[in-house]
Amino acid sequence: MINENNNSENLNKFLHKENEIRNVETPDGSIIQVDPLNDYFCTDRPEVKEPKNKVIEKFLNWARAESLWVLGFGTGCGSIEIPPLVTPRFDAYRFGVQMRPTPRQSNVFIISGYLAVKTLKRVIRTYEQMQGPKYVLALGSCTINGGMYWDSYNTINRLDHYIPVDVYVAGCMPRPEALLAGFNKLKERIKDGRAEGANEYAEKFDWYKSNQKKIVKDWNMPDYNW
Amino acid sequence: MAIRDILTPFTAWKKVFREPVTVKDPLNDRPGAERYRGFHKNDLTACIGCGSCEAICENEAIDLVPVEGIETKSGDSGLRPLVDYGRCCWCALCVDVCTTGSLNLTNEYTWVTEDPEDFRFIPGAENKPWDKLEAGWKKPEPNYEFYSLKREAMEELHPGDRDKSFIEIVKGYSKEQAEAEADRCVECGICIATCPANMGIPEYIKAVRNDDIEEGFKILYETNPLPEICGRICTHKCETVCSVGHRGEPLSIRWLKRYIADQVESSEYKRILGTDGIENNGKKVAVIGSGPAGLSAAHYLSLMGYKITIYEQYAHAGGMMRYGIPEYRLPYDQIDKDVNYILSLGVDIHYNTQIGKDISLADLKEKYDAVFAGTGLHLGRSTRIPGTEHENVYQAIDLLNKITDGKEIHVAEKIVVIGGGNVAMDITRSLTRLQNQKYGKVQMIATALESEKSLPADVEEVVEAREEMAIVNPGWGPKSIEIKDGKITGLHVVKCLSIFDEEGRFNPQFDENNTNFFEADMIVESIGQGMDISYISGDIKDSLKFDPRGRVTVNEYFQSDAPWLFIGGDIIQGPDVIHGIANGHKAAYGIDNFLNQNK
Amino acid sequence: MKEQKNIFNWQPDRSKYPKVKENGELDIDLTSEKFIKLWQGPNHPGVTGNMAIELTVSGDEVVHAKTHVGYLHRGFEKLMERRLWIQCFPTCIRMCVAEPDYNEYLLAKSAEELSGIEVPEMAEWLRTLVLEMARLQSLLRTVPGQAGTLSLGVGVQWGVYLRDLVLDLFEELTGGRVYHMYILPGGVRGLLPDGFKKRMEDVLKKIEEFIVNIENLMFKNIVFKKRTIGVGYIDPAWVDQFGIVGPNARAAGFKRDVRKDYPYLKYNELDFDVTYETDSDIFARSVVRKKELILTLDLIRQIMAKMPEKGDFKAQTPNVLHWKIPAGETYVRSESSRGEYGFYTVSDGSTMPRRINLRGPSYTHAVSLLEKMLINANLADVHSIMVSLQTCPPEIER
Amino acid sequence: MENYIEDIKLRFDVKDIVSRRDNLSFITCEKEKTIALITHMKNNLGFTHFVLLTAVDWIEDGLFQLTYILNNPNAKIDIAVRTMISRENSEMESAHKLWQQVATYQRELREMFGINFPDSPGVTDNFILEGWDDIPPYRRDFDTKKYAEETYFPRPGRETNDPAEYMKKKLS
Amino acid sequence: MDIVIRLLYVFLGLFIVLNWGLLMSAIMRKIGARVAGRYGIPYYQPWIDLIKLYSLRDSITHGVMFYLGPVFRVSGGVGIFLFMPLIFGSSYFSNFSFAGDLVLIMYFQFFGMLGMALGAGEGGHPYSAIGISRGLSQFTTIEVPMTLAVISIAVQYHTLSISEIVAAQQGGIMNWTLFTNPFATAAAMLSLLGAFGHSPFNLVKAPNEIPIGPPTEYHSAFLGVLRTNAAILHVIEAVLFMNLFFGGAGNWFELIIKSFFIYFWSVFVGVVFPRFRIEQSVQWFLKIPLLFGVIAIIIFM
Repeated sequence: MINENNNSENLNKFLHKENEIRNVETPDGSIIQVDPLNDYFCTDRPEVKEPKNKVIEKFLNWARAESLWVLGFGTGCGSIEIPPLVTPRFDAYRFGVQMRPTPRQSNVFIISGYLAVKTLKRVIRTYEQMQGPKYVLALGSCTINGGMYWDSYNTINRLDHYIPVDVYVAGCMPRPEALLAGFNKLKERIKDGRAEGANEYAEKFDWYKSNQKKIVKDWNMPDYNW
Repeated sequence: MAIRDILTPFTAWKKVFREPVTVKDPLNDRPGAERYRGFHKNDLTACIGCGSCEAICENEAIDLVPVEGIETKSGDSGLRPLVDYGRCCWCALCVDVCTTGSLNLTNEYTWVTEDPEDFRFIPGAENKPWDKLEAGWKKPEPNYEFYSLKREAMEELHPGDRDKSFIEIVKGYSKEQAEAEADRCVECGICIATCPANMGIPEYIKAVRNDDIEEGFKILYETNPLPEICGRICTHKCETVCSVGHRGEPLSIRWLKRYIADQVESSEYKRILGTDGIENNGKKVAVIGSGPAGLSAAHYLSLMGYKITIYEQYAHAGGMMRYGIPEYRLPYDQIDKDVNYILSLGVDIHYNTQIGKDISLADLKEKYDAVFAGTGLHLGRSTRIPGTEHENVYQAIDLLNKITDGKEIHVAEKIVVIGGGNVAMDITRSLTRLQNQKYGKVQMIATALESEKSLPADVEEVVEAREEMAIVNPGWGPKSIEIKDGKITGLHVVKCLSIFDEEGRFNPQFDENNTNFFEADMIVESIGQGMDISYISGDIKDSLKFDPRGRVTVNEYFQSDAPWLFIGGDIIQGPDVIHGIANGHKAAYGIDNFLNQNK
Repeated sequence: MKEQKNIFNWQPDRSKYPKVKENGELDIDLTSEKFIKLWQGPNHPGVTGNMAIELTVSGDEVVHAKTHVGYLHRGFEKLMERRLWIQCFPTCIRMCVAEPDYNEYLLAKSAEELSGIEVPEMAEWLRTLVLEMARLQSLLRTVPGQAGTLSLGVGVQWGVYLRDLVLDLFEELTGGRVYHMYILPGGVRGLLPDGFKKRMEDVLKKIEEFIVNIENLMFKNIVFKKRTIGVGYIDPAWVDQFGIVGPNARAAGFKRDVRKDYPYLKYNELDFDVTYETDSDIFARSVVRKKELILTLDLIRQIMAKMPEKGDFKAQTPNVLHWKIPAGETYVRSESSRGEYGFYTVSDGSTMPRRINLRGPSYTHAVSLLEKMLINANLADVHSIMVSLQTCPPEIER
Repeated sequence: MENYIEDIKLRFDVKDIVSRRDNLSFITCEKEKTIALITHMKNNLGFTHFVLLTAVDWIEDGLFQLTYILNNPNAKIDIAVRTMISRENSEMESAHKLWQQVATYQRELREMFGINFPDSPGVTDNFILEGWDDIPPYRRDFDTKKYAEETYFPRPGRETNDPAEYMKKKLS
Repeated sequence: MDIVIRLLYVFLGLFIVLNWGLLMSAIMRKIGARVAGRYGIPYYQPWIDLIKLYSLRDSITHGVMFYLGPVFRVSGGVGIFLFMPLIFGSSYFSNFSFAGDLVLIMYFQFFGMLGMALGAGEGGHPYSAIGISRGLSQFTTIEVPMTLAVISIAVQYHTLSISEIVAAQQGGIMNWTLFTNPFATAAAMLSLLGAFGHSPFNLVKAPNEIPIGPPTEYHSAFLGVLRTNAAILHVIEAVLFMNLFFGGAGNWFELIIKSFFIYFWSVFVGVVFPRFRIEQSVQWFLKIPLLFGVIAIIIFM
C-alpha cells in the first residue's frame, strides 16, 4: 500500500492540470469539489499485493509462467497473427499459452499494435478487470514509439504511459515466431519474479490515471457490461 | 439425405491418424525467406550518410547521427542512419532508395526486450546478431530504381563539326531535359560542403524542377556571381561526390546551373535579384584583377554598399577565364553577360592598368579603404629540360592569351604538348583547331607525367580532345628536346613509374629503359602556372608573411598581415574558378568586417 | 423469407415483430425495462475484429442493433494527406489487414492513371497473381470461419494452416508475411523466385484436398445447415438500397463481379465465370465463398500458365522523393474477397495527395445493412450473420 | 456514356465535365440541384448502385467539394457528381432517402469534416471519434502531427542532423 | 467397515478420479487438437492451470452468492461422487452407495447447476445470466430423456441401486444394458452429449457469442474450484453411465478405459459438429432422445 504522503506527492508530481482537484460552481450556485481522478471512475484503487515468501513464490511463478492465459482481444492489426499462433502451424498451446475469452480469466494481455483512443479506454478497463498478477505483451512498433501512426491524432505513441508493459516484441507486425519468443521472454521474466506489472500499476496508479485521463476525454461508459 | 449429413462430418476424424503439421521448433527452424524484410544492416564503409533513407521514411524512423570512427569528409557526411524500431514498419523503401546500396535488410525478425528504449540502434555500428546474415531484402534488380541513374544526355556538336571552329561545343539543356535531370536529385546536400562556394545546389536544382527559374537564379547569386561562367567551366567537384553517382551517373549539376543562367536575359538580372538602388555607404575598395576572385569580391562588396574600383591589366575583364579558357568552352559573350551585370552595380573598372607599373600598391592603399588582390597565375612554368630555350617552345598560357586577343600565333605541323591538366587540354584542343584550319589535318600529341587514370584534367576534356583527333599519350616524363639544325624535331620522353614518393612529395621515378620519341616541330609546355606578385614590394612586402611555396599567408577571411590588404583566388588556393569565387565572397565579408571595425 | 420444406425448419417466422411505425422506426420503447442491452465487442471473441454492436434484446431475440466503430481509427486519409505519394504505400496497406494488397494495387493504379504511367506486361501479371493470392489467403480464413463462428473450430484450424502456407509463398515473393509492400507505382518489386511455380502448385494441391475436407465437414453437416439455411436472409431488393457488393450480392443472385464487369489487370485474358447463388442466406453466402475459393485456385493456375517467364517488372517513375502527380481525380475499383473495393483519389498537383478516400465493402455491410439484418435475429445468430457479411472494421473507419 | 451525359446536360446545368476513362466521368453541379440530379440519375438513368460519398477540403478557395459517385450496374459506367459548398456553416441536403447507406456516409462527414446534413438519421451520433473536442480532424487546417506531439508523449531522445548543415559545420 | 477407513478410501478414490479427470481432459484436448493437425497442450497442463488459478493474488468478488456458486457446484459434483460405486465388487471403492442412490445422483446433477445459476447471477454480467437461462433450459430438457432412460432401467432391473444394476449386468458383455435395453442406452447416451457440454450442445458457454457463459465473471480460485469440479464431474458422469449401461468396472483399469470411451463419445461428436441454438437443442432433445426414452419405457412396461 502507498501511504498518504506518498500519494499526494505522486499526485503533485505527475498531475496534469486538467486533473487537479478543483472547486466547481454548480448551476444552482453551490460550490462542490471535483476530483477528476476519482470522480468519473467506478472501481476501487488497485492495491499492491506483496509476493509470498521466496520459495513458494518461485514455485508459483513457475506455474504462472507455464500457464499463460491470453485474453482474446485483438486491439490492432497484430491480432491477425494470433490465429496462426494458436492453430496447427505454431500451436502455442504446446507452450502453455491458451486463449481465454474473458478478461476475468486471463493473465496476459496482448496489445497487438496501435491503440486508438477509443480502444485505449476499453483496454484500460479490460486491464483493470484482469486478475493479478497480470502481464502485458506489447506487439510492434506502434506500442513502442507510435510506429506507423506516430503522427495520427487518434492513436497513442507510448503504451507504457498508460499501462505497465512487460515485454515488447519488435516488428510491424511481429511474426508468430517473434511472438513465441516474446512469450519465452515473458516466462523468463515471470520466473525471475520481475513481472510485477500489476503492482507497478497500483503503485503508480495516479500517474497512470493522470496520463490516461489526459487523452481519454470521455470517460462515460455504459453502465451495463463493458 | 439427412443421414448423410449426419455421417459425413465424421470423416474429419481420419486426420487424427496423421502426423501434426506443427513446426517443431518454430524459433529456430524457420529463418525468414530469402527476400524477407527483417532487421536492418548497413555497410558503414560504403554508406555516405546522404540521408535519402531518412527522407523517404514515412515514419521518421531514421535519424542521422555521428558515429565514432567515421570522419566527415568531402563526399561523406560522417553521419550514419540510426533506426528507431519504435517507428519502423519494415517497408524497405529505405533500402530501395539507398544511393550507395549499403543499407539492406536481413531475414532476422526476432527481437524481444523488456526495455522499450533498446529499440534504437545504428545498423552496422552496434554488433547485432544479424549483421553477418546474407539473406534478406536487397534492392530488386534489374531496372528497378526510384530515380533515374542515367544522365540526361547533353547535346554537343559532333566532333567533325567542331574541330575547326571555336563555336561553343555544349548546347545546353532544353526545359524538358533540365527538368528531367533535376528530377534525379535526391536532395541530400552532400555536394554543398564539397563546393568551395557552398552553393545551395539542391535548392537551385529544386527550382529547376519546379520550373521556377527566378528563384533558382536568386539562389545562384547568393553564393556565386558568375553563374554563366561557372555553369560552363566549373570543375564541378560537387558532381564527383554526388550521392546518385555511387550507383549511377552523378547529376549534371554544372549544366543545370548553366540552364538557369541561360534562361535569364541580362536585362532581367536587376529585377530578379532586386539590386536596384543599393545605398552607397561611402567607403571605397580597390580590387586588383578582374578574375573570378576579384569579380566575386567586387560583386558582394558592392551589394554591401561599397564603392568598388577594379584594376585590370588586360583590355577585357575576366582574367584567366577569358585569357586562359578557349572560346569553344566559354564564349566571351557569356563572360561579358556576367561581368556586365557586376559592372552595372556601380563598379568602376580600369582596363590596361597594371599594378606596380601603372599605379603602385601603395597608391591604392592611400586612395582606398581596403584592397583586394586576386591577380591570379599568369606566368607559365617551364620543365627546364634541355632545349626549352628554343623559340618554338612555348608556354601554353601565353599562347592562349594571344588566341584570346586574336593575335596571330605560330602553329606548326607537328606539335607536342607537355602537361595533363585542363590548361594542357585547352591548348591542345585550341591548337588542333588551328592546325585543322591551317593544314586541314591534326598532328598533335599531348603527353603528361601522370598515368591515364590519374590525369588531372577532366575526363570529358580528354575524351573530347581524342575525338578531335589529338593523341593523348600520358605516362611519360619529358627528357630532352631534340634540336637539329636549329629546328625542333621532337621530344624524348621516358616512362614515368610514379610521381609522388611515399611521403606524398613530388618525386617522380622513371624507367630509364623505356623511352619514346615524339616527333614535333613545336613544343608547348603546360605543366602549371606561377604567380607574379612583384607588385607587392617594399614596406608592404616586409609586413607580410609567406609560406614555403612563396604564397602570402592569410587568415580565413583572406586578410593578410597588412590588415587593409586582402588576397585571394588562384594565388592562394591554386587554379580553380569556383575557389576564386568562394575566396572573393569570403574576402568580401572579411573586408566588410574590417571596415566596420574601424568605424 | 424463404420457406424451408424439410423437417428441420425450426426458424420461426418473427418478421412481423417488432412492429414498424410508418416512418420506418421500430414501434418499441427501448427505455421500458422489458429489454436488455447487450454489447458485443470490442472485447469479445465473436466479433470480426475490433468493433462493437450494441444490441437490444427481448429474450433471445434482437429488437434493435447499432454498430459502433472507431476502435481502429487511425486517420489514414488524414495521414496520407501529409505524406509523399511513395510514402502513402506503406501507410495505405495497413487499412485492411486481411487483404492489404488491394490497397497497394488501387493506390498504385490511381497514381498511374493520374500521371499516365504505363505498367510493363510482366508487372501486370504479377499484380494479378498477388491479388488472387490475397483473395486465396483471405478465403482460407473466411470459408471455414463461417463454421468457426458456430464453434466448429477444426475447419478453421485447417484453413489457417493453409493460409499460413500461402503466406509463406507471399513471403518468398514479396518479402513480407502479412503486409507485402509489393506493388508500387510503375510496377512491382521483384520477379518470381526460382522454383516458385512448383511450390505454388504444391500448396494449391493441399488446398484442393482441404476443399474436399471442408465440403464434408461444413457443407454436408446437418447442424451447420440448420444453423445457416434461412438465417441472415438478404432480400435481393436490398442490394442496391444498401449498397451490397461482392459475395453478399452474388449470393442474392446478382452476378456482379468487378473482375468481370470492369476488367482490370489481366482479368480479361483469364477464363472464368461469376459464381453466384440465389438463396441469399448464410449458407448461400458460404457456398459462394467456397466456389470463389475453387475459382481462385483455377485463376492462379491460369495465371501461372500464361505468365511470361521474364521481363521488366517496373517502369521508371519520376524520382519518388519529389514526385508530383498532375492535378485530377479518379476512382478505381477492384474485387476484393469482400466485394467492390475502391479508392477515390484527388491530386492537387503537389507531391502529396489531396485526398484519398477508401470505399470498403464493409462500410455499407457492417453498418446500415447489419443493423437492418439483426432485427428479429436470434441472439445466437448475431455473430454468424456478422461473419457471413465478412465485415472488416478497419475499412469502415480507416 | 455520352448519352447519359447528354441527357443530364439537357435537364441540369452541369459544368466541368471531365472524362477520366471510358466508364468514368466527373461532372459538377450546383449545390441546390445536386440531390435532384442524383435522384434523376437513380430513377431514370439506371444509376442504382451508390458507390461513395465523400468530401474534399479546398481550404484555399474556402470550399468543400462533395463527391457522389454513382454506378450503373447494367451499363457498367460510373458518373461522379461533384458539388461545391461553402466551408463556413457547411450544410448539404441529405440523400439518405435514396439509399439508406448514405446516412452512414453523412454521419462520417459530419464528424470528420463538420458538414451538416439536417434530417439525416442519427447524423449527430458519434461515429468514429469519442469525446473529440478539437476542430473536425479531416479539415485541412487541423494539424495532426502537432496534435499528436502535444498529446501522446512521443518517446524523447531522438535527434537528427541534416547532412548538408552538419558537413558545412564540420568541414568549414 | 470403520467410517474413518471408509472416508480414507473415499478420499483416495476422489484423488484418483480428480487426477484421472484432469489427465482425461488433457488427452481429449490433445485428441481434438490432433484432428485439427496440431499437438495441443502438454499432458500436465491442467495441473499447472489449477495451481496457477489457486495462486492468483487478486480475486475480486461480487457478493456472498458469488462465493457460494462454486461451492454449490462442487457439492453437486462431490455429492454424485460420494454416492457412486466406483469399482464393482470392491467394498473400498463403492463409496456411500445405497439402495436408492440413483435418485440422489439424479438430484445432485441438478443441484450443481442450480448453485452455479445462483452464483453466476450474482456476478452481474448479462452474459452469465444469458448463459444460465440457456443452461437451465437445456439441462431441463436433457434430464427428460435421461430420466426416461433411468426409469426404463429401474423398471428393467427392478431396483434403484446402482450397485445392483451393475451386478445385474455381470456375466458377459451381452448382459450389459447396452444390449439388453438399447433404446434406453441410446436415449441416455444422446442426452449425455448435452451433459458434457460439447458441441452441438454447448451454446451455454459458447465462447464465441457470450464469452463463456455462466463462468464469465469467475476467475482465480473460483474458477479453480469450478475446474476441479469439472474434472471430477466428467469422470463421475462417465462412471455413472458406465455403471448403468456398460456393465460397470471390476477394477480401476476397466473404469479408466470405459470412462475414457464414454467421455470420448461426446468429444467424438463435438469435434465435427457446430453448435445448435438453444431452442434447436431443446427441440432436438425433446424429439429423438425422448422418442428413444419413451420406446425404452414402453418396451419394459
